[in-house]
Amino acid sequence: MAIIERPSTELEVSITPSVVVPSTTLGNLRRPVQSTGWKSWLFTVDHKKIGIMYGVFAMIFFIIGGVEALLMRLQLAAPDGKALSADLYNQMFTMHGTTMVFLFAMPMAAAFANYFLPLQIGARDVAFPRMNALGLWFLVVGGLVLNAAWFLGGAADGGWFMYAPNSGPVFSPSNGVDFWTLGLQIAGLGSLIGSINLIVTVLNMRAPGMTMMKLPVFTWMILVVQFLLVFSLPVITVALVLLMFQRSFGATFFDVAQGADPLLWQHLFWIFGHPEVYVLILPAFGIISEVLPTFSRKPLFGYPFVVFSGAAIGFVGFGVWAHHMFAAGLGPVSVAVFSIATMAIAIPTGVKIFNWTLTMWGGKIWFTTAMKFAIGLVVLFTIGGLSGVTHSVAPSDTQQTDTYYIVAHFHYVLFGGMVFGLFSGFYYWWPKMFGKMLNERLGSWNFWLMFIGMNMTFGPMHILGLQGQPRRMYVWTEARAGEGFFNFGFWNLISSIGSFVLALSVLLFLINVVQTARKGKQAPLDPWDARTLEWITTSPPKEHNFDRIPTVHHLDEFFHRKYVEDEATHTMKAIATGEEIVRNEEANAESHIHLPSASYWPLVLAIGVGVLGLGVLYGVPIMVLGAAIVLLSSFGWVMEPSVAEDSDYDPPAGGTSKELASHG
Amino acid sequence: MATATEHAEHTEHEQHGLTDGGYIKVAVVLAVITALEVSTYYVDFGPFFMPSLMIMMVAKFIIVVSYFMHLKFDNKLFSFMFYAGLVLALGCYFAALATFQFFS
Amino acid sequence: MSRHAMSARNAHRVRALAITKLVGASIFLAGCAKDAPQDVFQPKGENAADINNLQYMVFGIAGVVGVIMTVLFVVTMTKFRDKGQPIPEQSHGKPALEITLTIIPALILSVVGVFTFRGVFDLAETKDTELVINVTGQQWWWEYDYPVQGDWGIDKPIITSGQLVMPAGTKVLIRETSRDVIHSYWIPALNGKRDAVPGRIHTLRLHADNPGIYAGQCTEFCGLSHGNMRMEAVALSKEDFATWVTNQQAAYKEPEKDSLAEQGEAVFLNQCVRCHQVNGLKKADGTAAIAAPDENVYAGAAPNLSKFMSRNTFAGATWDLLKKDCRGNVWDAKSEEFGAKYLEGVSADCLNEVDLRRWLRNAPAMKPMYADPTKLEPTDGKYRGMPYLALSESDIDKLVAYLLTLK
Amino acid sequence: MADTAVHAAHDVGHGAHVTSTGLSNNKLAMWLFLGSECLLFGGLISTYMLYRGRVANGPHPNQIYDIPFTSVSSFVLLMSSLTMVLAVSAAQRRNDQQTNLWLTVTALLGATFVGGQVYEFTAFYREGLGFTTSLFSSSFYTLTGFHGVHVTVGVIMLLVTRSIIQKNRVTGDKAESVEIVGLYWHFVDVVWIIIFTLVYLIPA
Ligand code: HEA
Ligand code: HEA
Ligand code: HEC
Ligand code: CUA
Ligand SMILES: [Cu+2]
Repeated sequence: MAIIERPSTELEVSITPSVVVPSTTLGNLRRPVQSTGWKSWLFTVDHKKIGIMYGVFAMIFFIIGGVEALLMRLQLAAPDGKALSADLYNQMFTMHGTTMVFLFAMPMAAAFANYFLPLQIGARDVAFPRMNALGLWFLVVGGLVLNAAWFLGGAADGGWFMYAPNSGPVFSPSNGVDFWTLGLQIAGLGSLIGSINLIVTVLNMRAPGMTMMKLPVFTWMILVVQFLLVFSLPVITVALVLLMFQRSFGATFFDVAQGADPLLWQHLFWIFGHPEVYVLILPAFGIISEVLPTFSRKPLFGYPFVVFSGAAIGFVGFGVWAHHMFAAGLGPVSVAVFSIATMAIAIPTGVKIFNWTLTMWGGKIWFTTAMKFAIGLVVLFTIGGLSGVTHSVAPSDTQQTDTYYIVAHFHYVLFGGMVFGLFSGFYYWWPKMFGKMLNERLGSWNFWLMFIGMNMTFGPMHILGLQGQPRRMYVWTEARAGEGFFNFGFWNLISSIGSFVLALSVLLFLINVVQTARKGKQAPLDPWDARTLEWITTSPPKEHNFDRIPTVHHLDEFFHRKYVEDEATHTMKAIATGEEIVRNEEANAESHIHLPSASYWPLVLAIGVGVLGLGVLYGVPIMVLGAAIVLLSSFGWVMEPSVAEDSDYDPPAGGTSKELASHG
Repeated sequence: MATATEHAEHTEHEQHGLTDGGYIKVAVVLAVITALEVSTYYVDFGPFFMPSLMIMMVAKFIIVVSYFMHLKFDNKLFSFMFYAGLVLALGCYFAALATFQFFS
Repeated sequence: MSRHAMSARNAHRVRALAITKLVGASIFLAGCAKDAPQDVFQPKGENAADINNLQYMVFGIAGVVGVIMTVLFVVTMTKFRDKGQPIPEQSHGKPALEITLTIIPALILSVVGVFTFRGVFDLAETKDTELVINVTGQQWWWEYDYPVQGDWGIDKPIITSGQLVMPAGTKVLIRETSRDVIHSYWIPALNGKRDAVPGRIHTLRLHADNPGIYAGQCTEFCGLSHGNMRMEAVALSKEDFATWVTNQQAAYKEPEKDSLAEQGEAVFLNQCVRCHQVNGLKKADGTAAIAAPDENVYAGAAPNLSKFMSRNTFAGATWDLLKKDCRGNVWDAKSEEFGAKYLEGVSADCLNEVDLRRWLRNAPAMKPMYADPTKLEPTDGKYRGMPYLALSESDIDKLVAYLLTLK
Repeated sequence: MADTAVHAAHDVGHGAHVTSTGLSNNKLAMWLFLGSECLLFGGLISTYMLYRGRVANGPHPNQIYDIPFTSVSSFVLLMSSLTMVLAVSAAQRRNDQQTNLWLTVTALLGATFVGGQVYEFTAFYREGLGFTTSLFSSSFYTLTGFHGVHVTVGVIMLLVTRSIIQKNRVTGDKAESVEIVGLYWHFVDVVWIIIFTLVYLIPA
């Protein structure tokens, strides 16, 4: 509950002198204070630690989702594949899609958002630190519930959009779909909390001088994404609730015998689902909007246009969902309207592509690994976007929908777009987050293998789809494969080989990470000659982010502290190094810094919600137990003292040895 | 510690809204509209039935949101957040229902 | 205008043409896979051709834009790589250029939009329909039901499965629905796909220019055996179609006395008829044997087998009823000869006995279905699909002989 | 959006306490949440609207609604908005006693409404309208049930707020805490205004 998270002004508190500030919750629990060891992670409210945990979680699920994909590619490498049974295959693509979208892509974006958004706006933390932790733990619990199904009778098997009535109890008799609805509801709750938190953070916690039109583009894109989430998550929540009520309590929502209309589910899903794809891509757009200028040594071309087009994509994104239903029988009027609306969305997206290209145009391009990935995004996303435009022509989409041509489209935008953007972010921000440089040589291998593997895997799917191979088929047959250059056999094989090239590239990245952690070299403070606020501090940043909250005068503040324009020649002249600037900030550190204290309750509350959810499946006693934990921890949350006791610190805070006093 | 501008903002905020008497008047208006709404159940309004009900519903909605929830007096950012949600909800769900031939 | 300017113009045009040709050629190549029966670039009828025109337009535009963008990327990257030049001016953009670059795609897309708009409404037109066929999807096969239409000699409803037989050169209207989950009907050569949604009836126009067999596949994920749910549209000349109709309505031919087939009929009556209808088949007591699949099958239907051997694939058009060489005879037949070959149906020599026997021996092992008796709780004990019937090999011999008489 | 940013008012040392927009974090968060709730209830209401006439079994909506009864409970909820706003106004005058009085009255009115709903549900159930009876019944109970849960949560929030004011344990701005609970409360009322018209007054 947001009521008592943080005093908005100290003014009010001091007016009521008789405030009793409690120091314990529930009689004897104080706020945890550990700053090392596993407890310092589990109970943390530090946005940077939370960001890293999001990242680790997402990476694990990227590998899980990836291995699921590899199994599918094994099955499809040849006709009448025998690697997986029909049942397993169906679970595989359902969980692959679900995992990649909800447990890899969104959390990885959340990792970057949590870590860098406060740094980019010059804040000490987010607006609601405990909520932030709660969002993470909801996601973790949701992810575990989703995947628990593998061990409890089989995972969900209805495809990641889980169309009714195939997802109903009759046609999906295992518990997989139940775990799926529960897991997604819990994870969704986490996202909702997280997004409200981040919006308030961006609006309210900016450093002095940081106007909205000076926000780094990454922050802007994250802001747009959070609005998309706030307004689209409730819609899928409705869908999931209806499905859960049907499966667990016998409600009739998708029971055709009662007169239900299965298209209701499709609308609810895609009203969420289309904004969701922009939720997935915009963070990557944000990342490369930082990377491209940095390595082109030029500001982003047309900053206001990029910002505005991002917002426009977000807004228009709510009006096109039915393009996923062109073949569903909506009637010509709806189809025509949504078809045109879908085309409209290519316009603001085009603006972004043009602006990135024009950012590089006239620049001084430095091909680091991060830059290569960023350029990779621009190239591959354009291909994926253009195939998207071919879908938007509704009659032509009726030939394409539910074939591999669609699978090609969305992997080009998701893998070629989003994943490349995220990898660009890894290489760009790794030195910031961990103080060590990822190896550029391995990075280059990583990039090229991924670029080639990606085109090998998903490029042939265009051909396969247009030759008529439908998606979600556990086998394909020689009989419909055709002959000659474009036959299914050859291209399916290429695609499968490509997927292993991709796996190799991911493996190289993991090796790079391990090597860097073991013996990577210390990164300079400003390795890339970067432009934005997160670099005006040490790497990794201290717990309180900035020794002195920077005052902002420019878009690309950091750059403009390092360089001034030579009036005569219009070239840039260095006046300070990044190192000097950071040292200067350290020298002028503020003396009095407040940071939020850690808390037990986010974790406990999330576990309680998980137990409550499982109660839906395993009976009322478990539900009661879960509800009890939830109630108790909400109570603990509300009653929690706003500060940890100074004496709990070791050595005690407040003295000279500990510079940080903690404050709610 | 807050600066002077901050302070001014805050006290100004306190004075927004209506007096208690004003709130009671608003409540009376709401009560009257509700009575009218209920009367449609007993009296036949003919073709005016639907439009009048809709108008009364929207009027009540706006009155509560503007006065009781202070949206009329508060910062526009709050209005943006709430009405953005409302407008998206109306747009999406109207469109979705329209594809079911709900309105024809 | 000077000659010089003109030739420069022409050169420009030539280059543009060349690019268009290049793109066109690559699309054409993609469209030219030999014998890929579900290729979306090989329309064989009016509706598909209409769609194909739109496809050419939008793929062409996307291709040209793609080429332009690629060139732009490559030039940018080579031209402006770090060659030691000074850090460039920190310019923030040129609004005029921005606006131009917004308007150009908008213009291109409005053109596409206009054609799309027209295309959508053209394809939804149903007034000029000449023949109506009801199509019902279920896990995991299609049922076709020809309502009585005197003009076509259809005096009593015809019910078949797997292969949709229709007259060529005719505007056929498909009325689709489903008995269980959502399926999608798709014959790429004849039209785009349309979902078959339970509780709703959707229409789809099919039109084939020439006689022939056109492959398709269910394209909405519909559960376990979605991958084994195919279909074919068979277009016959109008005369051949009339022959086909007559045959479908022909009376039941009792198997010869004391033949293996007659014993097969008995097995069939015993085992199969509770699900499968064979029109005109009588029980031992002389009453009509009416299938009551509702009691066994969740969707409430099993394929009507009355003229089973007049089709040449089975079980959701997934397996051939014809041996390989006989199959080629029909599938590769020239348009003019196709009808006659198709109407021959399946003869004993041509029967693909291996797969048919496999099917009778254990259908769920061949095509995954929830016929597993331990998984029937949510369906109140009803099967989905055809169950394992534990038939003896001699019963199977008899059944095969019997099925061969259903023609 | 940019113009709402207040940049001058920054106390560097306490950056976290003075917000860039000058607006309270909590209030912003609550408004965002309410914006989100619009789409939640919108979805439930649309589901109901689509399905209200689809009655394969059991009673039809027009046979079962008790308009006079629901009118009274709607009126009760409407009036609780008045008492809520009076509580906020008292809190802004820093009058704890009156604040607590109005909070209590609001919670009581809310509880009355929930009680009415429980009664209504049992009455419907006795007339043969179970949760699983028909599309109408499932969507009716889901929609009104969700709303009822929201009211119940509201009542709990009111009572908790009341008790922490009484014990003087509010960590932040007291008036603001009351105001934020109030926002939630009014929203729940506003949703009922729509439900009352669309669900009850318009015949299916
Ligand atoms: C990151 C995610 C992402 C993104 C960004 C997009 C972007 C787009 N998508 Fe995609 N889409 C998906 C993810 C995404 N999509 C997924 C996951 C599915 C499948 C879901 C499922 O079924 O499982 C899907 C499916 C999907 C469909 C449904 C297909 C079907 O099932 O039948 C459609 C139909 O219109 C569509 C269209 C578009 C369009 C028009 C864009 C546009 O935004 C693209 C705009 C970009 C460009 C056009 C390129 C750059 C622009 C220029 C260079 C300017 C000049 C261009 C022109 C003049 C044309 N997408
Ligand atoms: C972010 C989203 C995302 C990402 C990144 C991917 C990545 C990949 N996808 Fe995914 N895909 C989807 C989202 C995504 N996909 C969605 C939404 C669907 C639709 C689902 C549905 O229809 O319901 C889909 C469907 C889908 C299909 C279609 C299935 C079907 O319709 O039948 C296929 C088929 O080839 C496929 C393949 C792949 C491959 C090969 C990768 C590769 O890029 C994966 C690369 C990653 C790795 C390979 C991991 C690294 C692994 C290691 C380092 C392993 C080392 C360790 C060991 C071996 C132990 N995907
Ligand atoms: C419980 C119901 C049931 C019984 C009993 C049953 N079948 Fe089936 N049969 C089906 C169903 C359902 C299908 C469709 C399966 C599919 O294609 O997915 C089918 C398909 C077939 C087909 C393919 C039909 C086509 O047009 O594609 C044949 C042939 C067949 N069954 C023969 C038999 C014979 C012979 C028997 C008796 C020995 C029998 N079946 C018993 C339900 C049944
Ligand atoms: Cu039927 Cu897929
Ligand atoms: Cu979409």
